[in-house]
Amino acid sequence: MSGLLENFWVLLALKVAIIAAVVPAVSLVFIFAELKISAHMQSRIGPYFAGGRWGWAQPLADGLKFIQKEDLVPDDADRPVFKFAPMVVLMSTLAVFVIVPFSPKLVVRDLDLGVFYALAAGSFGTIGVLMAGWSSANKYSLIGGLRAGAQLIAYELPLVLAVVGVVIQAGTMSFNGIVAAQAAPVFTIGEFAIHLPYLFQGQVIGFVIFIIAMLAELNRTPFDMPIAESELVMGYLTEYSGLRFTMFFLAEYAGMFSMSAIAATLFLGGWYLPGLSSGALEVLGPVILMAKVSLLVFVIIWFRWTFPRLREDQLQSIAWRWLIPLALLNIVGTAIAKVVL
Amino acid sequence: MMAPKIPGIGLAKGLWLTLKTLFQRPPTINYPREKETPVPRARGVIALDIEACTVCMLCARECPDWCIYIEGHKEMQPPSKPGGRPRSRATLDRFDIDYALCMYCGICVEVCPFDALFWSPEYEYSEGSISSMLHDKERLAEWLKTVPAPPALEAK
Amino acid sequence: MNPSEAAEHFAGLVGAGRFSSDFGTAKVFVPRERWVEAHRTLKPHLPFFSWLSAIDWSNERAVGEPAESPVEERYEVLSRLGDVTEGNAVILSTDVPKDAPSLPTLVGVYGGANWHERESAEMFGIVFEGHPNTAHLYLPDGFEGHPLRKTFPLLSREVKPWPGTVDVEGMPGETNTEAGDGEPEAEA
Amino acid sequence: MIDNRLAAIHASDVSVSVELETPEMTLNLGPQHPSTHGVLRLVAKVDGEMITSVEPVIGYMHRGYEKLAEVRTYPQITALVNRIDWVSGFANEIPFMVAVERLMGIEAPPRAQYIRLILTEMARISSHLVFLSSYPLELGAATPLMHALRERERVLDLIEGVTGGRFHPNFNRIGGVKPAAGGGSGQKKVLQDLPAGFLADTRKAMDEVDDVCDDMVNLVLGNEIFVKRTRGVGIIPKDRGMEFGVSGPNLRASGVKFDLRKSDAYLPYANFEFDIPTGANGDCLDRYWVRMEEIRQATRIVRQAIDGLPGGDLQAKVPRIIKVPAGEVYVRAENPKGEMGYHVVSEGGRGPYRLKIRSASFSNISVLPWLLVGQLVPDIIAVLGSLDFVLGDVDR
Repeated sequence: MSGLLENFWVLLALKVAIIAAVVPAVSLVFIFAELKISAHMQSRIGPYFAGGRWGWAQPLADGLKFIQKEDLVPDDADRPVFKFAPMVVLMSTLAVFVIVPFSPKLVVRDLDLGVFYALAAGSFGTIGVLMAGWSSANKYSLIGGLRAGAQLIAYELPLVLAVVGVVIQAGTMSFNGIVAAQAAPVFTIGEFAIHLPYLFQGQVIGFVIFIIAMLAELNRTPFDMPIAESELVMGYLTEYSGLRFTMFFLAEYAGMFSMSAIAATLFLGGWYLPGLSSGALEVLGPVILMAKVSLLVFVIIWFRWTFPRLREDQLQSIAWRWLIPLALLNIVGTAIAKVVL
Repeated sequence: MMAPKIPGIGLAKGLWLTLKTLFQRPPTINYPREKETPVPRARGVIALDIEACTVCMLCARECPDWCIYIEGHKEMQPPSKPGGRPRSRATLDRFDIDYALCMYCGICVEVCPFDALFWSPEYEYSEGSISSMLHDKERLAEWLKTVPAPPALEAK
Repeated sequence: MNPSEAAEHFAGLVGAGRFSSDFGTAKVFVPRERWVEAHRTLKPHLPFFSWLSAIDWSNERAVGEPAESPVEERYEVLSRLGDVTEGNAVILSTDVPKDAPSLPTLVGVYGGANWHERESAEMFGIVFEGHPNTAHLYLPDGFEGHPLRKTFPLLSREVKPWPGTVDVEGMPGETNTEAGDGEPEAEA
Repeated sequence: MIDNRLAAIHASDVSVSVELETPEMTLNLGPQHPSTHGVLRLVAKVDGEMITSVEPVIGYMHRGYEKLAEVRTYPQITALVNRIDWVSGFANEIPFMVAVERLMGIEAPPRAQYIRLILTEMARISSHLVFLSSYPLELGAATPLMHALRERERVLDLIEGVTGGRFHPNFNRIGGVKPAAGGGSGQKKVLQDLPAGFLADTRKAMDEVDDVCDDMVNLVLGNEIFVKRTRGVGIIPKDRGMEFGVSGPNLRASGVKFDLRKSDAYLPYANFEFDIPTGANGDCLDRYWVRMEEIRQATRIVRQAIDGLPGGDLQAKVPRIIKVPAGEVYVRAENPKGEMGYHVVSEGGRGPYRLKIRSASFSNISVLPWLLVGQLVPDIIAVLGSLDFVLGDVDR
């Protein structure tokens, strides 16, 4: 038995299976959280009846409803592309979880170039969105898809540049390495070692830029122009129904999960919490990470239900005029600090 | 005009407001499990007092939508005093209101000279088909017991 | 200015002889030839274009009550102009004959006349010469007739009998006398 | 002219490339579209996301009220007119009532006029609250909708308590307000004066409406993203607006200090103190701000009217069968959407010979083909929403 577990392929398959089961389940929880939080922010109650108390089964009921629905494909659609697009989007978000460390050992594959991999895999989803927008044979979808493409170009750069500061500070691109670097004491006062995540080690600008760029990457308000219910009638999602729509929907929340996990790992210390032994971290690591992720997800939901939407050209101007110069300054500043200190 | 002084302060104020609301009790009512009592004057459904109606047709004539259908006949009634003349009295055969046509203006209630029509605030009588929105005189008479007392008036 | 002063003042400006201010509504009658010119004259004084519409004066009527005394058969086109300082306003009125219902367009003077003229054109069948867009505004393409003409019947009132006719069956030997006189039949 | 505006916008906006040649695409918005408030259709020609021409198609909700009025009596028309702009049903009844009263030479008693005025201002509040809440929704913020509608519900409840209808009060009668109606308990006729507690509840509701205006400042008007989306977008110059008959808050946002409540004495507004808020630029932001200020002015008027509410009759002496002397009258009123007026032509019968309904939204959106050229697709929604129209008011 233990011999089997040590086999690389068996272990990998097991880990992938866990990811494939846990991520959609967590996404459902986030969907429910969004339903409830948005409702209470608007003086409503939100889901109430499904599943008995608090309507906890509402996301499941929605999912079941979507699965029962007819899978409509428009007549003029580019059928293979149309059908394949939701899978591309869902796969790209799931692929990010390969490198997210839930605890020192609980990680599918700790790549040396983890940061690069995560950002590359995450932005791959935009190709799926472009495919969906193009293949739907719908002008609204097309505009939505193209807006998503434009957004990718605008926001991928600040996203990557924001991370560079952390990478410089940690001296590694491995996710577990970055967490370990944050676990190292910053300084000691007498017997007490002070541990700080990178957010409090001078990466505030990097963190803010990362969060803004992340919202744009996830197409969440205030940057949800590719979807824009009130003008593009859900943009690239307009023609999707049934299971394929569910995949997009799940991918949106899985994307929130994955991007928040990256942000939590890079800036908030990941699975690490000061004062716990390495054994305890092994067990509590996933809980600690999930708590940090939940906090970020709450912020994303909070923004969505407070802010209006920007315009595409305004988003571009924010990205190019503000975020990229700021991110570059952040890199220079971090590099100087690294050399001097 | 309302230009915020510090960049981002406007965003923060909005976030604070939504966060505050998150922890307030929503003012919603859990319909259909709980129900609000409609105001006494609410124009929900028209109730008919069959006994008071004299088939004068005023309501049907004044109705802007022509949605009231009335038929009646005359009947001899025994004299009210012994030895008096027998009286003829108009009796209602049909009094239908087509609620699929009605626009709830209340003109019929107002013009009725014999106080046979009343507004009731009941509102739960939607139907699956348009044809069943036609209420006959028995159904209209049933609404009579839901007619509330008029509200007290504001002192002048 | 009160309405009668306004009517007189603006009639003087456009050189119109006929004006009225009954019921507080200033109205100036302009000959058809001077319709556009009158508006151009008034535009500096009354820059606000409120509405334009028409009245079908007709003796042959498919809707409403029959005429008590015959009216002069014509279309009367009305346009309402106002200012936005003191609230002065005036209705300009011109008569268009029924056999040649046409009038030059006001779009060149008041851009807002565009939709109002389209509405009047389809509802009354008045041709506004030089109008840039003659497509129907409200009615579906291919709709026949001009609904606001008095000769155009209202279908919903044609197909359904009035439910208000008195339908109380008389007693044997008694004639039903009170057919539809509007008076309530009280208990004896 | 269009080319000039396009060129100006190309030059001013760095993010739009001019050199790239793209074929025009026709983008059809509506008649079923979340942002058209019903069934408005816009056929837009777009170059990328830039609009080169737009043609509004209306008439999907045309109910032919002007024709229907010709076969109805004056009391029956009351029920029709409050369905024109259903967001402020009560306000629609007023100019029609005043028009008929002027023709008949009667005037409503003071108490009835005050009740009319209070309910009109409450209709204005509820209408503007719908705008304050639904406009951010069109720009992607869903939360203000629920916050403002929560308070609107209080106002509607109060209107319902008096009139019996939330949206279609049908409470005005020629010569006053509804004096009596059959109302149960064997009583012959029940007086329809203000119900007990109305004045106190209204005072409280007005405070809450003012509070929600402050919330809207925090949530919407002070929000940098909202300001960025609306400032300088959809500017209606004064002259252009007047020429197209744009009226009400839309015209005041362009800097025209004109309010029919001040100039036309159709209700006793002269007895109250209130300001006319005017904008400076005539853009979407000004239109939002002007409406918010109008709510505050309306609560001010309502408070004063409650304090000064006179006693007396609810209705003047009117004949039982209403026949209106021959004549023509046009009465306009400052409705929440703008100038609403009725041109009543009577031949002396029980119903009008012709009723011309001047609705505000019709003229307000007639400026769209001019206004939208050169804007971006997201701005169609921003501009459209800021004009605050109701399709029932456009199509009648």
